[in-house]
Amino acid sequence: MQREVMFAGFGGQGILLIGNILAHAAMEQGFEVAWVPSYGPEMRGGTAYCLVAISDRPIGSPIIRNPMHLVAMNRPSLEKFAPMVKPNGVVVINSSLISIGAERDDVDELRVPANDIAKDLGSTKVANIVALSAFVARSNIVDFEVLRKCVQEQFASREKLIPINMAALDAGEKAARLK
Amino acid sequence: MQREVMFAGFGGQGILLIGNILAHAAMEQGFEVAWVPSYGPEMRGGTAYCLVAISDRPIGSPIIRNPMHLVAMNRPSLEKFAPMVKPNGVVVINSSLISIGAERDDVDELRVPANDIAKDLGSTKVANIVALSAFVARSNIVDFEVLRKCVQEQFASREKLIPINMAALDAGEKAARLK
Amino acid sequence: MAYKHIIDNDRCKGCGLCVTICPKNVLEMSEDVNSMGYFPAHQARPDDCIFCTTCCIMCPDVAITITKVVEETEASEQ
Amino acid sequence: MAYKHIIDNDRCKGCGLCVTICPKNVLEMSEDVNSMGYFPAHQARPDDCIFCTTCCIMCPDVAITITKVVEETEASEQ
Amino acid sequence: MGKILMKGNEAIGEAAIRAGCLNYFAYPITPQSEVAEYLSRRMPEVGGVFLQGESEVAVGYMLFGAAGCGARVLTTSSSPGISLMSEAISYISSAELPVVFVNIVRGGPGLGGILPSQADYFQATKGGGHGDYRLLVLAPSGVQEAVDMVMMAFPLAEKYRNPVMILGDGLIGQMMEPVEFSDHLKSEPSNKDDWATNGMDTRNRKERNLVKSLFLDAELLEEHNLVLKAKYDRMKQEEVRYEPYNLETDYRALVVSYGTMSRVCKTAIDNMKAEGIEVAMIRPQTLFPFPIDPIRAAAAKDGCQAAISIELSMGQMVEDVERSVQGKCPVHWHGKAGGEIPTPEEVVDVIKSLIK
Amino acid sequence: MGKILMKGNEAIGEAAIRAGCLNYFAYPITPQSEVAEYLSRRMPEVGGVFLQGESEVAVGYMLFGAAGCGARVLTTSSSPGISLMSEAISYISSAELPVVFVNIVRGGPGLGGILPSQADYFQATKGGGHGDYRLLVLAPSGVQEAVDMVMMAFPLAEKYRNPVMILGDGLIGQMMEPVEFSDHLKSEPSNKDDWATNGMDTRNRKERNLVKSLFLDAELLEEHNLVLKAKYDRMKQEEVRYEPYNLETDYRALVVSYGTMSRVCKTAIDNMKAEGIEVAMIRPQTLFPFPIDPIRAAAAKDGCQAAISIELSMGQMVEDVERSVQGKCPVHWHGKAGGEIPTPEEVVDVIKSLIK
Amino acid sequence: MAKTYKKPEALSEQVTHYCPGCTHGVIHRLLAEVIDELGIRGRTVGIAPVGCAVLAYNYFTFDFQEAAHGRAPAMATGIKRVRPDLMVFTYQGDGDLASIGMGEIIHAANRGEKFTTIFVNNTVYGMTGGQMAPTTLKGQRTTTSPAGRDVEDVGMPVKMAELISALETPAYITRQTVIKPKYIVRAKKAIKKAFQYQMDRRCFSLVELVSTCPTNWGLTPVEAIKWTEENMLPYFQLGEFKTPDEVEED
Amino acid sequence: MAKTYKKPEALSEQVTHYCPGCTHGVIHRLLAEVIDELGIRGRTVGIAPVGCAVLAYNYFTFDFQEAAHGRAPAMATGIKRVRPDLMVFTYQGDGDLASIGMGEIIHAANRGEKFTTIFVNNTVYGMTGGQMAPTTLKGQRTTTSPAGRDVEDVGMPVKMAELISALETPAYITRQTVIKPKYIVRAKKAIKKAFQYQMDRRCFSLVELVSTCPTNWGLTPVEAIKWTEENMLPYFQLGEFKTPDEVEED
Ligand SMILES: Cc1ncc(C[n+]2csc(CCOP(=O)(O)OP(=O)(O)O)c2C)c(N)n1
Ligand SMILES: Cc1ncc(C[n+]2csc(CCOP(=O)(O)OP(=O)(O)O)c2C)c(N)n1
Ligand code: SF4
Ligand code: SF4
Ligand code: SF4
Ligand code: SF4
Ligand code: SF4
Ligand code: SF4
Ligand SMILES: [Mg+2]
Ligand SMILES: [Mg+2]
Repeated sequence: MQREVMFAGFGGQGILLIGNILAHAAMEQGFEVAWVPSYGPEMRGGTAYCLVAISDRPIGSPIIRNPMHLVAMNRPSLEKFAPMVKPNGVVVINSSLISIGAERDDVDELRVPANDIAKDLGSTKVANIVALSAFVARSNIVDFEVLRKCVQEQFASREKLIPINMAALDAGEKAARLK
Repeated sequence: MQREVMFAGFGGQGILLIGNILAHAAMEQGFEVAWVPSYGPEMRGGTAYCLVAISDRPIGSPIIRNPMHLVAMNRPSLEKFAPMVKPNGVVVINSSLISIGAERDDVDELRVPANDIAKDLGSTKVANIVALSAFVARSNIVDFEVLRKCVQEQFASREKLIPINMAALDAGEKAARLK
Repeated sequence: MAYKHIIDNDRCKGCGLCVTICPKNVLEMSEDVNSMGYFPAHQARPDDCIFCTTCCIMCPDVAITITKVVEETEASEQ
Repeated sequence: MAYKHIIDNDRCKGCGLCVTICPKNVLEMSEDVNSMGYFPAHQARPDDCIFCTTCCIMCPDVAITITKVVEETEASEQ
Repeated sequence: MGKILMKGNEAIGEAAIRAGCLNYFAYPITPQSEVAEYLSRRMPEVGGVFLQGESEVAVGYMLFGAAGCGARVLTTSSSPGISLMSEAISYISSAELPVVFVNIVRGGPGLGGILPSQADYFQATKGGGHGDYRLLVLAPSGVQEAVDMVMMAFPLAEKYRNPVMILGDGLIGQMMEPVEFSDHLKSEPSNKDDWATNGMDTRNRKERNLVKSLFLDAELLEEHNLVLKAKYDRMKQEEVRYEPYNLETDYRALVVSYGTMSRVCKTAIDNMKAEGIEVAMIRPQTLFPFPIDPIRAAAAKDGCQAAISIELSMGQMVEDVERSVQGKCPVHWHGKAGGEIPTPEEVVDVIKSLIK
Repeated sequence: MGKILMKGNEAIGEAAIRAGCLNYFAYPITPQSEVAEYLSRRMPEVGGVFLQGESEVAVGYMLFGAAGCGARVLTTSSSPGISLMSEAISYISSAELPVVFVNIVRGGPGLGGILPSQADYFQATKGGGHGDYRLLVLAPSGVQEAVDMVMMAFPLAEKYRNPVMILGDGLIGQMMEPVEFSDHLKSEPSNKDDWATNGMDTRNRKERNLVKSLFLDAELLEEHNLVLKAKYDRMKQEEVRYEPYNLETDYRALVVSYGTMSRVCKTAIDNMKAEGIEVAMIRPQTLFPFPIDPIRAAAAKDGCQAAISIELSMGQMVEDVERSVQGKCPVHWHGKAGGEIPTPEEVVDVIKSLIK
Repeated sequence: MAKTYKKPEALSEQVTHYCPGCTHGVIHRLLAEVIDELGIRGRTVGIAPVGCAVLAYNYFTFDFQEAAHGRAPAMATGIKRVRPDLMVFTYQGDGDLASIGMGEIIHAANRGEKFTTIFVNNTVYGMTGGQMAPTTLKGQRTTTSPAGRDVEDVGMPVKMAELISALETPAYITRQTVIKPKYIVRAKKAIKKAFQYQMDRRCFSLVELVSTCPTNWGLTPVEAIKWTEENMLPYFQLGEFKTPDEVEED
Repeated sequence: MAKTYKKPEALSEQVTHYCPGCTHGVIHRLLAEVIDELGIRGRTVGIAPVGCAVLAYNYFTFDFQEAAHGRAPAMATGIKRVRPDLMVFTYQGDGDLASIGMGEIIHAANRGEKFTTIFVNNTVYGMTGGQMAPTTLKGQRTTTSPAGRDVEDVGMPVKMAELISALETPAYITRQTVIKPKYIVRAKKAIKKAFQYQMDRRCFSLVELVSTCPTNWGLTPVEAIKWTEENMLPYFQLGEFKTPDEVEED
């Protein structure tokens, strides 16, 4: 089966990075994966998004109008993509920046105050990891331990960033499990 | 039937012009005609030639490896083209500049001291008209009177050149009929 | 006061150039995001404004307008 | 005379530049056409030649060569 | 006005003026430089624009600019020069501008030679540039037809708001043949106010016009491409032109040939007829749209043992002939690509070798 | 070395280095600029040459010069950039130089869009430039295959002394997929001393070499074109590559599709199989030479009711499919050319509408 | 001293796609103001480049054409030759004008084509993600000069205004900047002067504008201004390099 | 004073296709002499242009590539970048270098590519039949300027040496002529100097050579020399415009 996750937000929120980490984790777990960014002058508008497709068979088109899941890090992204998510998908909403909801009753909406949690951890920069972690914990799209390993690897070359990112991972997981 | 005439010589000998006049005359007489020059960097070599095709039917390819007739105004031209002329063709040789012959026994070779005749008329410049005239007189490829008219038209805008060119025409005809 | 200084909240991209350039320190960046996701500039100290148009000249997004508050007399004078 | 001045008849294009440039008026154009159809230059007054190579320097077709007429002694000296 | 003897290149220049095209931008290249030389004299006489651009790349965009503001405009070039224009041709097609290009094809690839060739068939008909676009491609077989096609090209370009290419060769450009010019065409494309950037003040409708080819949005680009496709489909319906030759006989083979090469084929077919062997020919006058249906029908005729694409190239049009024939009979190719034109005798031999 | 997750553009750059290509000239253009960015970092590390040319026109001739003196050399660009190189591509083909071009195709014509497209099929396979030449065209359908094809491209280019083009699209360039790199290739083309202008001193044979494309003489140009043609004919014999999919079943339709589009078709075929409808696909991996015979054979199979060319263009490959099928069954086209990729559902609907 | 300030008529309502603080916006406004002031909106044709300003036509309210990368001067030539009465300007970035379009701008200037070029020099290829441009400064890092521009390897940054001034054909050539209000006022004067020369069919004119690209420089807009002042202005000196008049007039 | 004079080794035996009195022949010989004297024949690659010198490779005895029209500097760049040890020169006419190839020559010069350009300026497109070139003089008649070059319409003749000298990147730029023996001797020195800078990997070098085209000017070779002296030399002034050295050396 093929599952797709759309990550969306402002440029600078680390959107492409969390997509990348998820794709990496899925690959490590033996899945076929593809990571597709938005590119070109659209970036000027200040939005950033990417789509990660994960499958147990070779991936057909990884450009998908209706992704299965969504991680929305800001309001315009939620407004744009929430209507496209497939029924029963997980929609993670960064409630620190988004006051509204997905306005869908057929999806699994998870509100996570990612920026607030991150700020408490010491840097809003890790809000993306909080959100990713919450998403994985909720969707079980990949094994959480594999994700943990991949986050660690991601920051291997900048070692002093590891503790805060691991903390973000834990906090995100907790936020997801709480609900 | 289609007949082709190759005119060849140095640049500056008025080769393209006499081809043009013949084509014009043939057109006036109701034939289909095509005039094809050599072009491009070959000209740098100092040679000039053109081919005139005359026919009572639409002309197929006017680029012909074996023309029916040849008017050779200098030696390299004769050497290059004489072997290609079809049997029974007319080969006019400007004997003022060419000491050799066509080395063919299946063509109608006509030696005309075109430059000498022209010099006698007052200008070697009209050697080309002498040769053209001799060729037409011998081959009867077009009506001589039509040719006369076309030469006249050709120089209509430079009237003072008409007499010498008409004289050249007469001299060329005479040279051809003499033989 | 005969002039009106308006920052169009939905045109402003929050670049902050007007804030730096204002000779009277009138402007500041807002804390609230606008519809494009930017934090726009606003008049923190409107009373200090001398309507010199410096900020308008600098703004890359034509987000600042200064208009004359027209009184009858002035209008007819022109 | 220790030098030899040769105009290669079949390289010469009859441009006449050497004729104009020769300080000693040695050269003239020939009346006879060469294999390329040009009237080449020739030494009309060879005895006046001072082998200054001016004509060689000017000739666009490397048609003029001046060679040393090598005598045994000279050759071994070099 | 009667017939006059005129060089193909000059006749093309004169025909453009008579077609009301008073704007010419070009860069010299053998074997078509005489068009520029002729028009450098003629354009000032008729109050037109003559400009020698600094390169074919630049010329391509001069045409774009001029056509974009509503002017009728022409360029002429030869193979490498057309390659350099291929980006512009793609842009002009996308912006839907009516520009007439004349390619006096020379031998290729690379610098090649300057003798007659038809080796730019692919480039002209399948698009040298990028993306889905099509040129309407006309192929004259002599000077008179070149003149007629130039006169025809401008109205066609304007009808479709699409570039038209005339594909000649060195022979057609350099040769003199008798020509007759028809009357002058009217000068201005009629509907240009709807789209040309000719200055708002000159229009009734006070909306600005935009000439462009960028469509960043997938849906808009798709829509644009569908508009273009509809245009090309319409051309396929309405603009196919060809000359049938000896098609009314019980021919044993079908020749497909165009331009200079087709002249030789006619002679060959005449010669074979004299021998009692009937061979038919379809001579495409439009290379795009290609006369697919006529060729298929002709190839399907009983007794037709072979369809033979005879070209001055190493086998380009033959692919369209294959597509057209759809297996109705075997398809062959014969061609040369050095500058020499096959003789009628050679063509006769080839045809004979393919039929029983 | 195991699999790593890599962006197509970067993987292409890395693959070139592993193929022993240490010379890269290019000009930035979306959606392939990451190749240049990647190699601007990597080339200095491996002692290679990275140069950003001033334009694609210039880059084309930098490649010419570098390849002409025996260097292994790569460029990458996207549609308009390739159009600007088309004169150079014609020259390079004529001069028989082994250059590898990567075209990460974007939407066209004109400036178009930057999303995935296959609308440069004609340009790549029929020649954007002038004259009779052919590129060997490889079409990957994912990042791993892009890497493999880059590795393959250099030996192929050198085997034939002919440019090779890899036709990707924005998706393949921008997407990350897991890739594995095989071993490094050996670095030097072996026979270059016979033809490259690498300086007489460095060669045993003390004759000078000449890299050129001018043949003014008709016979010499003809001869040259026959040499080229023989090479293209040999490619047709030896280099046809394609992937058959579901071809062993009793399929009711044959899809022909390549690259990104073929991935969707596979999903569609799988979905139909699940419904009990068998559909086969031939996925050309070489677009030139095109898998004509396999397609004809497949289309001729009993029960095959339609051949469908499914492309991200307005109908280009379909012409080659028509040529291949030769009337064995009806040929259809389905495509999009805006940047959006048809979904598997859409493909399923199209196929179903064409079969009983 | 106070005066009113509002959007010029030649500028559309649309919010631009430019990044926050990008000086393209300032230059657009200046152009629109000059066009309004000269009253030529109804006979002006702008030419958008390929670069961040590719969508410039969305932000003006008069006729526009969109060029291919680098070819705007050729398009402008085409327009002016067939319609000398139209007012034509090209709007080009440094990648567009100084790299791929070098031949076209030099030849248009040399032929003395009677149009105006607005040249926005921000030292990088903005639109495609910050690659090196011919105007990239010595040592400046870009995505294709990750170790900084090495002038031994790729030469010195090109000074277009000076280069074009070296041509013999009369022209109006100036370099200005838009990083501060005082400069902006001068830049506008220069643009107006250029348009006036065009109206008078005097000469080709080029206004080079030293500009910013905060996004690709990795700086905030305010930092970008500072960087421009400290790094670009010493190399790209402001001034009038050439006027078509014997005696310079204003 | 007398000395021997014979064909240099780097020159082939073949008689050129150039017209009588065409100075291309002189320039070929100078190049061959310099290459002989520097002993670099075995590592030299010449690049022929598209123009009358398209067949130049027939007249030399070392490796050659043939460029497309105007693109020789890009080809030379390609060669020098991958093989800096080779000695590379381009040989280009004024149509080739100053018209279609303007972008390529300026960028190669600006990058400081370490090759040498021999620029043969004869004010016309020789090969294609004498059309106007960017260097055609004011009022000069050509086949595409039948009424004489109108500088109001197409601008002033381009002075390439001066233009390229306006770039910031160090280079050796000179203009010489070959119409008389004394100039020919100087031209050879300049060519040698240019090659030496290349050998030392110092800089790009350009030697512009004021030349003749008797055929397309409609003059005899001797008249052509006179015309050149009287018309070209006053406009295209001879001299060294730029050297890479702080203090000029010889
Ligand atoms: C022929 C061609 N080559 C390359 C590109 C890609 N491209 C688009 S914009 C651009 C650079 C723009 O830089 P600049 O002109 O400096 O403008 P800026 O974005 O900095 O304003 C490039 C290389 C293209 N569209 N077409
Ligand atoms: C792309 C392209 N455009 C045009 C030509 C035609 N062409 C060949 S030579 C030439 C001009 C040569 O003039 P120049 O460079 O001055 O050299 P010259 O013959 O005067 O020595 C031209 C335009 C060509 N071969 N390729
Ligand atoms: S008008 Fe002048 S004082 Fe008022 S906010 Fe703007 S810059 Fe400041
Ligand atoms: S300058 Fe304009 S866009 Fe920038 S912050 Fe001020 S008002 Fe907003
Ligand atoms: S060597 Fe000197 S003197 Fe002798 S012919 Fe030549 S130029 Fe005259
Ligand atoms: S200069 Fe040379 S080519 Fe000219 S006439 Fe003298 S020898 Fe002959
Ligand atoms: S990328 Fe640079 S030039 Fe482009 S809009 Fe953003 S800041 Fe401006
Ligand atoms: S045409 Fe001119 S440049 Fe060419 S060879 Fe003849 S004289 Fe020399
Ligand atoms: Mg820029
Ligand atoms: Mg020249």
